[in-house]
Order: sequence, then C-alpha cells, then structure tokens
Amino acid sequence: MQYLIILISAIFVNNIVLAQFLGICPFLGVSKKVETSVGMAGAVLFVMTLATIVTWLLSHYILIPLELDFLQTICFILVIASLVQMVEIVLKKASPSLYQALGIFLPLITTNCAVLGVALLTIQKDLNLGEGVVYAIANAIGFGLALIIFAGIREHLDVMDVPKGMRGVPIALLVAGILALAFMGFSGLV
Amino acid sequence: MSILKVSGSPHIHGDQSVSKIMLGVNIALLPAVLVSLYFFGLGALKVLVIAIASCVLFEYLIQKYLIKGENTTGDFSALLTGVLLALNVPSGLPWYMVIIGALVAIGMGKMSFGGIGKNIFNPALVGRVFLLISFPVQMTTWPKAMVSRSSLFFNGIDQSLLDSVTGPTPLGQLAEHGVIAQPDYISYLMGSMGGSLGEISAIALLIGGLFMLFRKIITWEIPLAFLGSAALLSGIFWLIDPSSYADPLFHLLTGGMLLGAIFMATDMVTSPMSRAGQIVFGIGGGVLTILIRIWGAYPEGVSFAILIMNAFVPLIDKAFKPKLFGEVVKNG
Amino acid sequence: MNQWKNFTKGFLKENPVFVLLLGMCPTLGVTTSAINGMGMGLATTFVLVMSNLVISLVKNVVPDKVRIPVFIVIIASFVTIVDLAMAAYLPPLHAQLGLFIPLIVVNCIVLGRAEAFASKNGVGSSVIDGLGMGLGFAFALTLLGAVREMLGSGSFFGMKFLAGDGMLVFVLAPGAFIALSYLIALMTRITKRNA
Amino acid sequence: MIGVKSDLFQRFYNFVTPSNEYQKRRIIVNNVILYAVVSLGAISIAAAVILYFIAQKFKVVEDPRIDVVNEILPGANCGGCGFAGCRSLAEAIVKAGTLEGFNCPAGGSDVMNKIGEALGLQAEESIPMIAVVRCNGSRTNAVAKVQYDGPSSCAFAHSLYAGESGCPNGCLGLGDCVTACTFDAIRIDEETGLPVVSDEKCVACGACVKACPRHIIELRHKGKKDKRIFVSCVNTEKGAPAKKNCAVACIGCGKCVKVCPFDAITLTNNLAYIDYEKCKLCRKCVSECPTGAILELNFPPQKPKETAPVESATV
Amino acid sequence: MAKKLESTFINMVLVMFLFTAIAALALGAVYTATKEPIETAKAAKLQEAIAKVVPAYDQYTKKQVTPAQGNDSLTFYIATKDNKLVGTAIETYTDNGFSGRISVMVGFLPSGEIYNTAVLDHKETPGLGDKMDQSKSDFSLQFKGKHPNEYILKVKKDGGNVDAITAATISSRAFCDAMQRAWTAYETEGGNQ
Amino acid sequence: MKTFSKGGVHPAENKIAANAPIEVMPIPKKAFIPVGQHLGAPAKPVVQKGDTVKVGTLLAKGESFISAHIHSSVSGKIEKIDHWMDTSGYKRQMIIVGVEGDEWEESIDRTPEIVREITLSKPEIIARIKESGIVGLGGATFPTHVKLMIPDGKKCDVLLINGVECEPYLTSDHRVMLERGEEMLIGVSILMKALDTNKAMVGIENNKPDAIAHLTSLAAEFSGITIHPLQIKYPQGAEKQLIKALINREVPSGKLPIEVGAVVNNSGTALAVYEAVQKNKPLFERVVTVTGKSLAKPANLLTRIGTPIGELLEKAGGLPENSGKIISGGPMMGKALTQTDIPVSKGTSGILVLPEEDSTRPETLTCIRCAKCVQACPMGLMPYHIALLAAHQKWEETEKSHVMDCIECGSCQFVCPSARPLLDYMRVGKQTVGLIIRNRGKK
Ligand SMILES: Cc1cc2nc3c(=O)[nH]c(=O)nc-3n(C[C@H](O)[C@H](O)[C@H](O)COP(=O)(O)O)c2cc1C
Ligand SMILES: Cc1cc2nc3c(=O)[nH]c(=O)nc-3n(C[C@H](O)[C@H](O)[C@H](O)COP(=O)(O)O)c2cc1C
Ligand SMILES: Cc1cc2nc3c(=O)[nH]c(=O)nc-3n(C[C@H](O)[C@H](O)[C@H](O)COP(=O)(O)O)c2cc1C
Ligand SMILES: Cc1cc2nc3c(=O)[nH]c(=O)nc-3n(C[C@H](O)[C@H](O)[C@H](O)CO)c2cc1C
Ligand code: SF4
Ligand code: SF4
Ligand code: SF4
Ligand code: SF4
Ligand code: FES
Repeated sequence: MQYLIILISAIFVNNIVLAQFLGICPFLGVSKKVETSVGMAGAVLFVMTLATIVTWLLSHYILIPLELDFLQTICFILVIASLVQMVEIVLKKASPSLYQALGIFLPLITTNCAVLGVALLTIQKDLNLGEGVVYAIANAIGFGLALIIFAGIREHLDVMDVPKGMRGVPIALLVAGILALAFMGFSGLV
Repeated sequence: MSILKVSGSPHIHGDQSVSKIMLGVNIALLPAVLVSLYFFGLGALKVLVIAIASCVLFEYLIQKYLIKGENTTGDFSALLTGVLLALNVPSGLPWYMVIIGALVAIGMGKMSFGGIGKNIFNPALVGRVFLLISFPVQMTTWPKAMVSRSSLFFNGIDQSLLDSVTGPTPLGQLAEHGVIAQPDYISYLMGSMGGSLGEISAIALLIGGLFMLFRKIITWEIPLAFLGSAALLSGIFWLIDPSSYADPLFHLLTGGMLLGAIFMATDMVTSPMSRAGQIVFGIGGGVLTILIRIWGAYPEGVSFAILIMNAFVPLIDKAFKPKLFGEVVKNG
Repeated sequence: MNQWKNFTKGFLKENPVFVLLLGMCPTLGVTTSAINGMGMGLATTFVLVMSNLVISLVKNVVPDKVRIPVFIVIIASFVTIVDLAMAAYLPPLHAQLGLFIPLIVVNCIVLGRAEAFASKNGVGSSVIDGLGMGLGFAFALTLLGAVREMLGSGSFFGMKFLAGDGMLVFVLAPGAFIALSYLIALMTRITKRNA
Repeated sequence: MIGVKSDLFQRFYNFVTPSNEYQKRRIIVNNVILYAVVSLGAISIAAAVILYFIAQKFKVVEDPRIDVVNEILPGANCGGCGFAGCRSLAEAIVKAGTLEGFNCPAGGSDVMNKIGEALGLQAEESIPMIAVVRCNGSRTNAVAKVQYDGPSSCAFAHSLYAGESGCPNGCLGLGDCVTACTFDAIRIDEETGLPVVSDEKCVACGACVKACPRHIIELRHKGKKDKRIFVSCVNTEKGAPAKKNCAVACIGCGKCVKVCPFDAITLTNNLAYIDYEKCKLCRKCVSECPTGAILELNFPPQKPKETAPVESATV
Repeated sequence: MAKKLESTFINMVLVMFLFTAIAALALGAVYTATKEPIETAKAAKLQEAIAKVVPAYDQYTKKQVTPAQGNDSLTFYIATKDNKLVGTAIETYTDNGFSGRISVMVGFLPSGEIYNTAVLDHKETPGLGDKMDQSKSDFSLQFKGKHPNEYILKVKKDGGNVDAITAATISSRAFCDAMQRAWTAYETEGGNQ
Repeated sequence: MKTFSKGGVHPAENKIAANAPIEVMPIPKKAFIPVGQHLGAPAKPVVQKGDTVKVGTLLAKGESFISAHIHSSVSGKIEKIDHWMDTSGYKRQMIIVGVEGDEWEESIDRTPEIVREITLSKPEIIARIKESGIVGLGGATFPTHVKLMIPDGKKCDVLLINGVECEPYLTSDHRVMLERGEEMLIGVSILMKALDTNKAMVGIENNKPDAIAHLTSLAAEFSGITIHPLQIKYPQGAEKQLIKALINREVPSGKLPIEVGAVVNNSGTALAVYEAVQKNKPLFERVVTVTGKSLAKPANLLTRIGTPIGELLEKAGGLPENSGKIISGGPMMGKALTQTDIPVSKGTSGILVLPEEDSTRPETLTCIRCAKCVQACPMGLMPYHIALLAAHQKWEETEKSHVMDCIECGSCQFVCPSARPLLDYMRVGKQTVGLIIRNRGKK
C-alpha cells in the first residue's frame, strides 16, 4: 500500500513536471515527437532508478555516517554524471540499437534537474532503499506520462496554425499550464 | 454569359455549417438555461448575460487586435462557450469573476491556440477550472435554488446573507458527510437542488442531448461511454459497500455529470475523431470522474476528468484510427 | 563597448529565460513571489560569476577529457557554499527556495556559460559574462515572481495592494506555466520590435 | 581521534573560524575536512579511473568531425537545440553537412560560426544569383477567362486546369513561391497578380524554384548593378495559341536568336531562352522581340520604344 | 593562449583529484564556519515558537513523549519561571493535512487552557490551508484561552466548536487533529505534573 | 436492401433527365477527337492531315499495354492534328475532322435487329473489344480488354455490372438500361464468356425502379444474370463499394477487384461490348446526359465522340445567361470546364450546368474536428488529417495516412461543415505521394 501511495502520488498528484517543476528543460526540448519522447522517457526511467540506488547507497553508507551531508550535492552530481557517461559508453558498444533508441538521450539527462532532484528528494524524505526505488520509478513514469501527452499535443499543434506570437515555447508552456490545471483534479487522491 | 468558375470536385455541398451546428447546441441548451433562470432567478440571468457578453466581446477584440485573424464571432461558438461557462458556475458568482472566467476561457483556452478548431482543451472548462482554483470560496458557494431568486442580484455575495441562502450540493454533502440516506431523485431530475446554473436539472439536460442526437450534432459514443463507465464504476463501489459509496443513479444525476457528458465531453474540437477513440475518451472521462469524486479532494470531478482526457486526444487519435477499407493485416 | 555589450546581452537579447529558455525549473519553481525570484536569481548569479571566474582561471590546467567533471565540481562547490550560507544567514528564504538551491548545479545556464564562454575567454570577460547572464536571469525571475505575486496574492514585494487574495492559480503550479507563457510571448514581441 | 594538524591546517581554520574556543571542535573540524577530502577525492578518482578504462574498452569509431563539432559546442546538454544533447546536435550537423536549421541557444551565434569554420561550410565565393520570374502574364497581358474558386495554391490549380488565362505554362499567381520563401523576398504584386522578387532580400536559396509547379522561376546571375535580361515567358505553345492567351507571350519567331551577337539565345519548343552565362547584356534582342516578351531589368530607359510591359515588372 | 594540459591518464586523475580535494577543503571550511549559525538559526526558530505559545519563562526542559496512537513522538517543552511551571509547549503534528504533514506548536497553561498556537511547518496551499498561520488569518486565534475539556477540538461541521477556514475544511480539521493529539498526550502525561 | 457498410453520403438526387428518352444528337460540323480518351498511354495517330476517313475508321492506335484505339466518329477529311482543350483542363493532342456526310465503314452492321447468339470465342471477343477501342464508360475509362485479361493464378468468379449511377443528376446509364436493356444484357453475357464465369450481378440503386423492373423481366431469359436493387447511397457506384455491397467482399487496400474474384463493368460498357462484338461497331458514340436545373430541355443524347459540348448545350435549350459552372460528369466527381468548345470523349457521361448562385463554394473555415468527414469517408480514411498533412507538405506522413486509398469521391468535402477543400488537398497529396512512390520504385 505504501508503494502504491508513492506511485500514485508521484505520477498524478505531485507530478514531477507539472507540480514539482523538475526536468522542465527536456520536457520542453524533447517533446516535439511522440516517438522521441517515448525514447526519452525510457532513458529517464533507467537513469533515474539507477542514480537513485547509487546515490542512496552513497548517502547512507558514506555521507551520513561521516556527517558529510553538506557534500551531498557535489557527490551526487559527480556520481550521476559519471554514471550516465558510463552507461552511455557501454550501451554504445554493447547494443547500438538500444543506444539509438535510448542512448542519445543520456547526455541530456545529466543536466536534468529531475534526476538529481529525485535523488536529493529520496534522501530528504528519508525513504528506505525500496521506497526510494519505487519513488524513482514513479517519478520517471510521471515524467514520461507528462512528456508523452505533451508530445502528442505538440505534434497536433504542429499542423495547427497557432498565432505567430504564441508559436513555439509560449504555446507549449500554456499547454503545460492547462495540463497542470487539469492535473490539480488529482489533488487529495492520496 | 457570366464568367465561368473552375474548381475541383465536388461541386455541391451538404447543408451543414459550423454556425448551424453551434446554434443547434445553443438551442439544445435552452431548457437547461430556462430551468436555471426559473430556480436561480436574476442571479442566473446576471451570470448568463455577463458570461455571454464578455465571451463574445473578448473573442472579437482578440481576433481584431491581437491575432488579426478573420472574424468568427458570428459562428455562435463564443456564444456557446459563454453559455456553457455560465452554466458551470454558481449563480452568486461576483461579476468580475465571471468576466475573468470568460477572459480565460476565450483568451487562454481558445484564442491563444488560434481560435475555433485549434484549441486542445475545452475552453469553457479551462475557464471554470481556472476560476475554481483561483476563487475556491466563491466557486463553491452555492445559492439554494428558489430561495435566492432575486436577493443576490444586487448584493453579490454577502457573507451574512449567504449562510442562510446557500446550501451544499448533493456531491458536497456526499464528500462531507458520506452517503445521503434518502436521495431526493425527483429534485435532481427537476432541478431544485444546489449547484451550478446548468447542472441542476437532469431532465432539461437530457432533452437537450436527445435534440442534439436527433439533429446529428453529436453521436452517441461519447455520452454513452462516459455515463456508462461512470455508472459501472460507481456501481461496483456501491455494491461493495453501499454505506460509504453512493449509488450509480446518484452519481449520474448529481453534479456536472450530465452536463459534462452530453455537452462538454462532446465538444468536437476537443474530442477524438474515430468511433473507437471516442469510446475510449468517454470511458476515460467517466472513470476519472468517479475516481476524483470518491477519492480526490474535490467533491466533483467532471471538469478535471474532461480536461485530462482532452490532453490525451492527440494520442488517442494516433492510436485509434478508423478501420481502413480493405485493410490487410501486414507487417505485424 | 564590447564588454558592455557582453554584459547587457543577458537582459533582453540573450536573456536566459525569455530567449534561451534555459534554467526553466527554478524559473517556474521558486517564483511564487518577487522576493523569492530575486533571491534565487541572485544566488544563481553568485554561482555563475564565481564559477566563471574560477574556470577561466584554471582552464589551461584542465585536460579536455575531464573538463566537464572538473567544471561540475567547481560549480557544485559554489552551489554548496551558497546553500550553506543561505541556511545560516537567511533561513526563511532558504526554506522557501528549498530543493532548487542544490539544483543550481544542473541549471543549464551555469554549465553552459562555463563551457561556452569561461573555458575560452579571459578572466575579465568571463566575470562580466557571468554577471550579465546572472543578472538577466535574476531580472527574469524577479519579473515573473512579481507578476505571479501581484496576480496571485495581490501584493508587490510583500506589500499588499488588494484586500482579498488574488487569483490563487498564479501562486500554484499552473499559474507558473501560464504566466511564463504570456511573459515570453510579450518579451518576444518587444525584442522583435526593437530588433 | 586522529589529530592530523599540520601548520597549514591550523592557520586555515583559524582563519575561517574566528571563535575557536573549544579544543573539541577543532578535532571535529579536522575530521570533517579530512573525511571530506578523502571521500570526495576517492569518489572522483574512482569515477575518473572507471570512466577512463571503460572508455578505452568500449571505444566506438565515429566520424572524427563529430568530435570536432562536439568540442566547439558548449556541452551543456540542455536540449535547447531540440536534439538530445550536444553530441546529438554535432552528429546531426555533420550528417547534414550544413548549418541550416540548426541552432544552439546556449552557445549563440559565435558557436555556430565556429562550427561553420571548422567544417568549412562557409558559402564559397560565387557569382551572385537571384530568383527571376519568367512570366509576364499580368492581369492585363493575360486576361482571365474563367474564375478559379479553390484553395489558394498554385499546386492545386495546376493539377486542375491550365489557369484563368488559359496559358498552360503561365504563372497562376496563387503564391506557392511566396509561401516557400523563408526570407520574405518574394511577394505577389496586387496589380499584376505576378510574383515580384526583392533584389535585396533574395539569397538565391532556390526554394521558390522548387515550389513552383510550372517551373517559371529560375536562378540567374544577378548581373552588374542588378541588370538582367531574360525571356519572360515559358509558354511552349505555337505562336498563335500562345498569343491568344497572353499579349506578351514568346511566339517562337526566332528573331532574337538571329540578332544576338553572342549566340546566347536558343529556341526550343517554340520558346526562346537566354543563357545568362553567355549574355553580355547588349540589349539588342529586347527591341527585336515583336511581342515584348524579353524583359530587361534595371537598365536606363532606352530610346523611345514601347516598353509598357517592362515597367510593370520593374520594382 | 597557453597550451592546454594533455589528456593523459595521469593528468586526468591528478587534476580530478586536485580539484575535488580543493573543493572538499573549501567546503569543509565553509561548513564548519556556517555550522554554528545554522544551528543558532534553527534554535532561534524553536525558541521563538515556544516563547509565543507559553507565557514568559526563563528556562525549559525538553521531553519526548510517544503517544498511544501515531508512531511519531511529540516533544514537550516544559517552561518554568523561577522554577514555577508557567506552561507546556508541545510540538505536535498531523498527517491529515491537504498536502502532507503539518507541524504545530501548541502551549497549554497549567490550568489546561490553550495559551496560543504556532504553525512550524506545513505544505498547505497558499491562500487556503496556509490561513492556519496567524500571519495569514485569525483562524488560530479562536483557540486562545479555550479549555479542550469544554471546547471540542473539531470543526463545526463535525460537531465541534471550531470555525473552519472557508474552503479549507481539510486543513482546519487537520489542525484540530494536531491539537487534539497534543491535548491527549498532555493529559496522559498527567497534565501539569 | 444491400449497400456498402462504411461511410457514404446522400446528396439530393436531382435526376431531372431521368424521363427524357435517348435522342440522337446531330453530327457536328467538325469533330475534335482526342487521342487520349482513356486511362493509360495516349494512342498514336495513324492518319495524316488531308486523309479522308469514314465513321469507324481507325484514327489512332493504342500501342502500349494499357491503351486503347481511337476511331473516327464522323466521315470527312482530317483537317489537322493539333492541340486542343479537353476535359483535363489542358490542351491535348486531337485529330480534327471536317465533317462531310455520314459514311460508315462497311464492316459495321447497321441493321436494327438484335443478335443474341454469341459466336466468337473468348480470345476473339477480347481481341474484338480491343480493336473496337472499348474503354470503361463508368468514368475511369480503363481499357476494357485489359480488364478482361485475368492475370495468371487469379480467377474471376463473378462479373458485377455497375448500373448504380449514384452521381446526382446523371441519367445516361439509367436510360441505357431502360431503352437498350436487352442489348446490354447480351453484352453482359459476352463479358461473362470472356471472363469464363457463369455468374453476373447487376447492381442498380433503388431510385431507378423502372430500370430494375425492366431488367429483371429481361434477365429471366439470360442464364446467370441477376438484378439487385441497392439502397441509395453515394458512392455506391465506386468499384470497391459496389463489390462490398453486392457480394460483401472487401478489396484489399492497394489491390484490384480481381483479388477478390470480381470484375466490375459499367452498364454502358456492356452495351458498347455488345455493339462491338455482335455488330462490329467500334466505340465512337455514347449517351451523354445534358442536365442542370436552369436548362430548358435536359436530355440524354446519343452523341458522336468529338462533338463540342457547346452543341449539346444548344440542343438542350442553350446555355442560360446565369450559368456559373459547366461540369463534365456529375456534381460530385465531375470536372469543371473552362470553355464550351471542349469535345465529348469516351468518358463523358454527362454535362451539368450549374447556375451562378450554386457555383461558388461556401467560405472555407477552420476545421472544427467534427469527424463528419471521417464518418463519411467510404474508404475509412481521416480526410481532415490527411488534408492538414498535405497542407503542411508532410508527404511521408501523408503517405502513411493512406492517402493513396482515396477514391476521390468527395463525400468528405460534401459533408464538411467548415467547407474545407478536403478533396483538393487529397488530390494534391495523391499526386505528390504517387510521384514519390514512383521515384522510389525507380531507385
Ligand atoms: C488548488 C487547491 C488547493 C487547496 N488546498 C487546500 C488546503 O490547503 N486546505 C484545505 O483544507 N482545502 C484545500 N482545498 C480545498 C479542498 O479541495 C476542499 O474543497 C475543501 O477543503 C472542502 O471545502 P469546504 O472547506 O468549503 O467545505 C484546495 C483546493 C484547491 C483547488
Ligand atoms: C494501373 C492500373 C492497372 C489496372 N489493371 C487492371 C487489371 O489488370 N485488371 C482489371 O480488371 N482492372 C485493372 N484496372 C482497373 C481498375 O480495377 C478499375 O476498374 C479502374 O481503375 C476504374 O475504376 P473506377 O472507375 O472505380 O475508378 C487497373 C487500373 C489501373 C489504374
Ligand atoms: C466515387 C465513384 C463513383 C462512381 N460511380 C459510378 C457509377 O455510378 N456508375 C458506374 O458505372 N461507375 C461508377 N464509378 C466507376 C466505377 O468505380 C468503376 O470504375 C466502373 O464501374 C468500372 O466499369 P467500367 O470500367 O466499365 O467503367 C464510380 C467511381 C468512383 C470512384
Ligand atoms: C456538441 C458541442 C459541444 C460543445 N461544447 C463546448 C464546451 O463544452 N465548451 C466550449 O467552450 N465550447 C463548446 N462547444 C463549442 C466549440 O466547439 C468550442 O467553442 C470550440 O472548442 C472552440 O474552438 C461545443 C460545440 C459542440 C458542437
Ligand atoms: S525562395 Fe529563395 S530564391 Fe526564391 S525569392 Fe526567396 S530567397 Fe530568393
Ligand atoms: S511563379 Fe509559380 S509558384 Fe509563384 S505564383 Fe506563379 S505559378 Fe505560383
Ligand atoms: S474523397 Fe477520398 S478521403 Fe474524401 S471521402 Fe472520398 S475516399 Fe474518403
Ligand atoms: S468534416 Fe470538415 S470540419 Fe469536420 S473534421 Fe472533417 S475537415 Fe474538419
Ligand atoms: S533547469 Fe533545465 S531541466 Fe531543470
């Protein structure tokens, strides 16, 4: 039940993009085509889960025992950055097809607040490892959901002649705003 | 001989037109409008007039000065949005909030996308939800039917007056106090319950719906899937535990369920194109509505449910295409 | 003159928020009020200026392959410094900005400027570039914060001018997107007209 | 407790902690800093070492130019360019072999220029070209006999019929070329109903040439002081029917071919064509043409002769 | 421009190490320098809250109390002046808020009357739930001077004496829940003993 | 009653010439005979300027696989071979014959009696049809002999005769079935023999009860031929829809009817086949409906190919002053013409005149996504979407949206409340995508 609540909360109620404002840059940047956004969502799911596990271990076995919490930011970002790069290199060699589908999004994820943000939040919320993993997966799903819905809308808007002044980012943000408005309906679900 | 015209075929055109369709929906809404005028009196009239006037005016102004497109104020769609916005708010709503709602509905919900046909979300609902979240107090203060006929017109919301003349909606009661022991279905049908202007009379809404079906303005898929799935889901809960969940009939008759399913989910601009897509859309809306009603913080979920499903429309359209004539199953 | 241009381009022509659309998360996340926006903007400016400074100083002793990790370390250090200092001396603001302070690390503007500018230019121009970009960012955040605060709470930098509450949405998540959407549209219009 | 206290340390934290009253705290401070240095250092070294070896082991051979471009890019991986990170953009640019349509918002125009230099994509010096509309069938020269009532697109009208004037090759005036031009360099003249190319704005990208379903637009030498001479007609019908639809049609009489001292004019399919490589802008052919189908642009007015059709096309 | 350092393995590792070491050093220093102010700031906030909810005192003792229901402990701050009990500040909480936990400090006079309340931390919606805060509305003032034995700590809709915040019944309810939790613990702990 | 299942519309029928018996149109003074009157490669002229020809003389030979011969419809002298405007809207090569008298080739049997007995063998029938230059008269003008050559491995088990005439206004097939029913049914039998099938079904829409009754009584004497009334729904006459309606088979996307064992021929074609096979008469005249609400005398005219339509209009009472559009064919699929000296060709089933007020299209508005076009499309396409993609020149996606399946029936545009020019977009999409596909094939 605890896990279910974490899932619903992170996907719908406190959607990482629409309510917590994490990962907006790729949300706006990689949402022009549904196919691409599916790839991106997959990559985020992978990296976010992996990063959360590694940073959780790092935090609970090194930083907290040594009272080095203040190094959290710097350690996490270092670990995430190397992790992503590692995965990218390995993937490129090991499975070029998977790399084509997911790998090309990996660099983008390094500097995505969502991954670091979720890693930090996992520690901040004092989740245990299991919960942390579910939390990461849920957030990644939430990110993917928002991204794919959004990509669908943008593909659609692409053939609609949106007024000049609103074309591009403004209309994208407006859609995100109305989407967030609609998602407020989920508030209180958990 | 006059100069000949050349164009591609076909050279004749059916008798449907956008303004005819929109006018048809407006006519279908007349019973609901009349019921609201009867029960809420001048308060309802005030909201209706302001909403309609400002919707049409905003559409005209934005078209003329901001997006400089062709003038479509004559196609009755802004009028329709105005009526629907008014039908979606309580009758005591202060005038400036109605105007803000109209500005949001038309400006943000419709014209920012380029006007009729291009919007992703149902404009009237964008307006309503915006208002609901911006002014939660005023948007959930429901003047009681009948009692408030004229007193609200000049005073707007007066706190002292309100306590005596406002009452909870059936759904509000459900959320606050649990299942109502003996629901007054007759008044839900006729319209003497608390609520937004347009949601109080099930009969008036059903008449409108049948009219639109008859005139082929809407098809049966969305309303039926919407109401059916809502009834089914709430029925399951009710069967499990009738003491804490309301029965399906209650859910269907109260709140914006009928207004939403018949008039707002069917907005062609913001719903899917294929029949299968429309059914999926309707089911999604019905299920979300009941989930929000039962578990969410809001007593009512129709507006949110429809807006959320609006967001899925492009994906649904992508996934559910009409079956091609002579389609061969190929490449797996 | 060139330096001046370097400095001012961050405000309108290459404004990180309105034009480059970078660092959107803090932009949307913290701008519930003008003060919050300004605080975040200034914190980011500090990090930008300092990391630009240090990076332009050390750029020649960093081998290319570890360039990015080293830059990240430098940036993260300054972020942590801001984080700690704010917690110590401005606890209320720190509480408001919360998670978004550590997230300055991944703000694309910071790393972007470090890479694009500081790692290739001298100390002076790097600092000015950082300052310009940072202040441009701060300007955008303050503006957005002010708009949201005025519409959402009926106040300006904490000073109430409306009796009631204003439109709640603007304090909440959807309002952030909506306000930014129209601000960008407006800014594009203004800058296009000037150009 | 470990008490590593070098002189340097002592002075350093004396400096940062003005109120060092408790001995105890000093030790904690020392430990914190020590742990910090050790653990962070270890993490970074581990990361660097692992990355190095993995990079060695999993090397993938790629176009070296991708690396070059990648180096120039900011490396912020912000996604602002619409690609999945800087490297993606680099790959896309190298693959496309052009900078057109790519932009890096984080790096700005400097970066794009540098990439251009690195890849040698700067447009090589060439004789300036410009789009030329080879039809003079204005509303008065080629009178409309029917009225078109369909979508405003030349491609549509072209697929439907010969055109309002009946000339099967002439300009339809519905502006597909205008829509195609991203430089705002071409517009339809209200009066003539024909497209007009702006000397200043046109960059000879050729988009309009591709867009025109009737192959009316051609890229030609811009000419000294924008002076150009060309046959402003692409009608391949025989003289009589051509002339019937349009007053200024080329009737294929061949007079210009004979008069041209530089052999610049050829006649195929009842239509004369001036080769802009050979044409020396001597203007002899212009006055020779019985229908006025040969246009000269930006020349000083010639001795009194009928130049009526010329004016309408000079802007 | 001076030549860049080559990307050899040794160089890379060295540089990485050097930079992280310097960073760690600097951060350690800043950390120690700010440790005290951070703690002071936290303490000050607590002091402020206690001072607000009990009458003037000169000393307090801290006590962790684990109530019967709920798994988190409450913290009692028993305030005395000249060794005489002036009031008990209790840091209490509720998880029934509109969006998560609400932490409240409530002070009881030795008589059991509520002296005052202060919201320590909450995530409620600005403009709605956050009206629990005294700086935002007078909602919590109604508890002042009430004795929970006579004054039922429930919103009126639920049959209590508390006027809920308009359109934020959930937050109001949650607030009452926190108060009730504190009161129950206070009573089981033996009130003013 | 049978009909096809998906989509379709019901425009006002307006069959105002339905009761006008077929009249013989006077021979023109000059005949303009296009060498390309059929789908496929134009025929090559085999005559020269100055040659004298008789009615039925071969003028041009269809040499490539999909092509058809062209015969003279008049007797006289070849004036010239030149380009002249035809219904395509462009000038095409034509053989212009100055008429002198009305002398027929001797081989043609001009006697009125009906020849029932089919003496020719299957290959002879196909050869005769080819020599006679017969093409489909239902609109697509596909060379009939090509249709009759069933590819190896395929089998035609049923011949469908298209007497639907679902286009509003048009009545030529109706009149043919009514007045030349017996000859037509003999034609059907000939086609059955050519196709090696013993089953033929004639589909007729229910708005032609007289034709249904007449043919039903006649068909009793023919083995294997049955008459089937069909619900009135446009575009029932379209090949694939007719197959669906009559035998409930769906021709796979991108495939020909023979894939499901059917061949479809128009009723007029069947008559032409009869005349060619039994009377040795090449295809040089056809029944053309001249109609329009503003015309004084709407008529069905047996017209020689090459007669300028202006003369037909004169015969029908003259072109009214207020005419806004002249259409070759019906109002749903016909081509708007630019002038009146365009000649009748084998594919001209009717000439429709629309008055000025009916000629202008309603103003085009933004698509309101009402899905009426989707509901109307008999091919199960999403016309609104294809139109948008084509408008934005997203050809790849246009192709993926099955633009090539569009049969250009115009139902979508007819119902669109926003009066969007959907079919215009569809056509441009088909052309461009078709080009892309062909180029791909080359590589
Ligand atoms: C965006 C939003 C935020 C809300 N936040 C709160 C909140 O913080 N606290 C609360 O009690 N109710 C909040 N509500 C209102 C509840 O959903 C619910 O309507 C209300 O608590 C019950 O209504 P009542 O108090 O008028 O009976 C919020 C509503 C919205 C739309
Ligand atoms: C390229 C092409 C090849 C065709 N080949 C055959 C064929 O081999 N056999 C056949 O029976 N019909 C063939 N057809 C004819 C079609 O089945 C159909 O009858 C013709 O396109 C006219 O149909 P419509 O009037 O419904 O458009 C062909 C058509 C085309 C366009
Ligand atoms: C939309 C549409 C409508 C058609 N309507 C008819 C019709 O009413 N009658 C007819 O004979 N053919 C009609 N056709 C042509 C048929 O599809 C088919 O080509 C023809 O019946 C084949 O016979 P033919 O080759 O003898 O012409 C129509 C085609 C289309 C695409
Ligand atoms: C059946 C039907 C339902 C409609 N429902 C709505 C509605 O709920 N809200 C609204 O603003 N417009 C509605 N419209 C009007 C119109 O479609 C709407 O303004 C467009 O979304 C504007 O682009 C409706 C129209 C029709 C035909
Ligand atoms: S499209 Fe290109 S070539 Fe044509 S006018 Fe515009 S800039 Fe010139
Ligand atoms: S030049 Fe070509 S594209 Fe341009 S308007 Fe004329 S026909 Fe159309
Ligand atoms: S014209 Fe094409 S797309 Fe339109 S209804 Fe007919 S088959 Fe469908
Ligand atoms: S019928 Fe017209 S308005 Fe309706 S969906 Fe199709 S194109 Fe759009
Ligand atoms: S600031 Fe770029 S992803 Fe958050």
